[in-house]
Amino acid sequence: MSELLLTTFAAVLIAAGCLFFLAGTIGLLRLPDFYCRLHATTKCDAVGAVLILLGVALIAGADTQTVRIVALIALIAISSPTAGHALARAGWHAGHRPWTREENDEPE
Amino acid sequence: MRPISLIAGLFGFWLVLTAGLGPWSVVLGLFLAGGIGVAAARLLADPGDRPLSAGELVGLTGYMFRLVGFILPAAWQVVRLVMHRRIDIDPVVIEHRTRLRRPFARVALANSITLTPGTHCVDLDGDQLTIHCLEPRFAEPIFEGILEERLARLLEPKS
Amino acid sequence: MSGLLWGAVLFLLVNAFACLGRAILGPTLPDRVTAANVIGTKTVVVLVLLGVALNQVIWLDVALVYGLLSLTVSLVVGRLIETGRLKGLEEES
Amino acid sequence: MRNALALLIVIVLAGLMMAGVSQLPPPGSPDGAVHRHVAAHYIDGGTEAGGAPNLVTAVLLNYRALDTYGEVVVIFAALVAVLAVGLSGHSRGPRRQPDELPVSPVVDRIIRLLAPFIALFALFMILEGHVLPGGGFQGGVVLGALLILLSLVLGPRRIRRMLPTPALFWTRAIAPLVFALTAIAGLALAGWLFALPEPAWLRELILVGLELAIGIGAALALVGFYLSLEADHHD
Repeated sequence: MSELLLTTFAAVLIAAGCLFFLAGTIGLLRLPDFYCRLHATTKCDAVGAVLILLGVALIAGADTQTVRIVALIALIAISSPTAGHALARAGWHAGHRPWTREENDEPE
Repeated sequence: MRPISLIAGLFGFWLVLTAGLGPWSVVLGLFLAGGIGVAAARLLADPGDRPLSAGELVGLTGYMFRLVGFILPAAWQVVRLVMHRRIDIDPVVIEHRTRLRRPFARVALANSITLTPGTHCVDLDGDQLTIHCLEPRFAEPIFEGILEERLARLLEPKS
Repeated sequence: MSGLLWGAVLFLLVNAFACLGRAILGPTLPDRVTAANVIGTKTVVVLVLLGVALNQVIWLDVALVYGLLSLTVSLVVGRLIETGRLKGLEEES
Repeated sequence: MRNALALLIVIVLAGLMMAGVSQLPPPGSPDGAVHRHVAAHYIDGGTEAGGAPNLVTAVLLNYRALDTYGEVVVIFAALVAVLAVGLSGHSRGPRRQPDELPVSPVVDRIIRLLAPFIALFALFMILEGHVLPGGGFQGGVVLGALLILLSLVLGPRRIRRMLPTPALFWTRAIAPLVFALTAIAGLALAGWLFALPEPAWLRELILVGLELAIGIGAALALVGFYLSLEADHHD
């Protein structure tokens, strides 16, 4: 019984992670400029990846696999905002001007 | 990190990686962790900052868990935003002067801002943060300084 | 249960190909690198899912390697763009 | 015109490859020739004859050592080619002042925090690579990535000083050199290329040496690519 409960919970986590990844993808394709796209991808990737990895760790159970998954979660939690910041700063110093509503009344 | 806690952390990581590979790899791990720890202390020490202690690292981990309360709404907000037929945003770039003095605390603040709803840290120069906001109202929590308060308590004890 | 893992793998692969669209459209180099970074994260997750579904611990090590490389690429290309060694804003012909 | 020609060549080559692939027995089918003869032999005697506790490593570094040698040479040749192109660009490129813009403090501090763990992970992949399948190359790539990240924090100049040019010149070639030495030593001592000597611990030591050579070679190839790109307009 508790096995079933665990699997269901893992399935919910993985499905939620997939939803966030999908939002990140749509955001990457639809949002008007580079900075806005980074908003979508950084948050959704971090949350989506961590949720899916947690779900997978539940399925794998206590194992050498699980500790590696925990290491990966730590890596993603640290690296995702750092990479997002590095790219935003690169665009900023290369002179990329942010999209604003006044200049472009029609989004997309 | 301080050399002692760094070496301990590295050795723990080694044990995790090699789980079940025999006694020689434990000896090798001790040797490597010690070597890397000493080299990192000489080569990678932050010139303008004292190294993080083990207690501060534990505190930061706890801080990240509490940050989930901000990150999940942030991701959910993106989900709702991109599913709309017409994307309704009004991006602005704001400047914010942080009162945190420790470089690592500022870095932690920058990364927290990147993960909280509607804000993304573009630049950090001294105490000056440049932040891209999807809408002006998302900047308010940053000016209120909840995250700064928590980080100051963790990393800058009044002594 | 393994059907769940395979379904997630398929879903993420479709997503990754959609992200490839942004890498192709650009219009600027930072956009393309962002797309590459997102695809990298998805690849890491796919490797973990496959590693658990096929019971291959080594794939998780590969996922760690891939995650580290993906981070390195973002940081290094970001640095090359911001110091002007790679031209970030020119629309390529 | 040239693009059309290139496209045509690619299509023809891809067609040939697909035709070849379609002739292969379905993967995993138990009655393919590979599975009936070769694989059975590897699995029976591979660990013992190969000298490596892991079967994949035994195949990679022993049965197929010549293939692996070829791959190592290809990577080395790619490095030489890039260095040649990069150096010619270097002499023509406009000289620029050293960076006015410091690296982002966020990137800097995060790399300082992660670097020791990345270093340990790279060494784990290289040194335990003969126990786990195929570690040397991945470990070397991680080591190279680590050196590149460190050059962001410490500046490329310090990384160059850590890897002085004459030493770098020879260690870049370490993987092909060590492989060639092993091959020739096997030929001289036992009569065929890549023969491994008798006591098991010596075999294992040689395999670790090969993994180390692959790892260091891969790391330096990666760093060489980056430093030549980095040096393009500058210094």
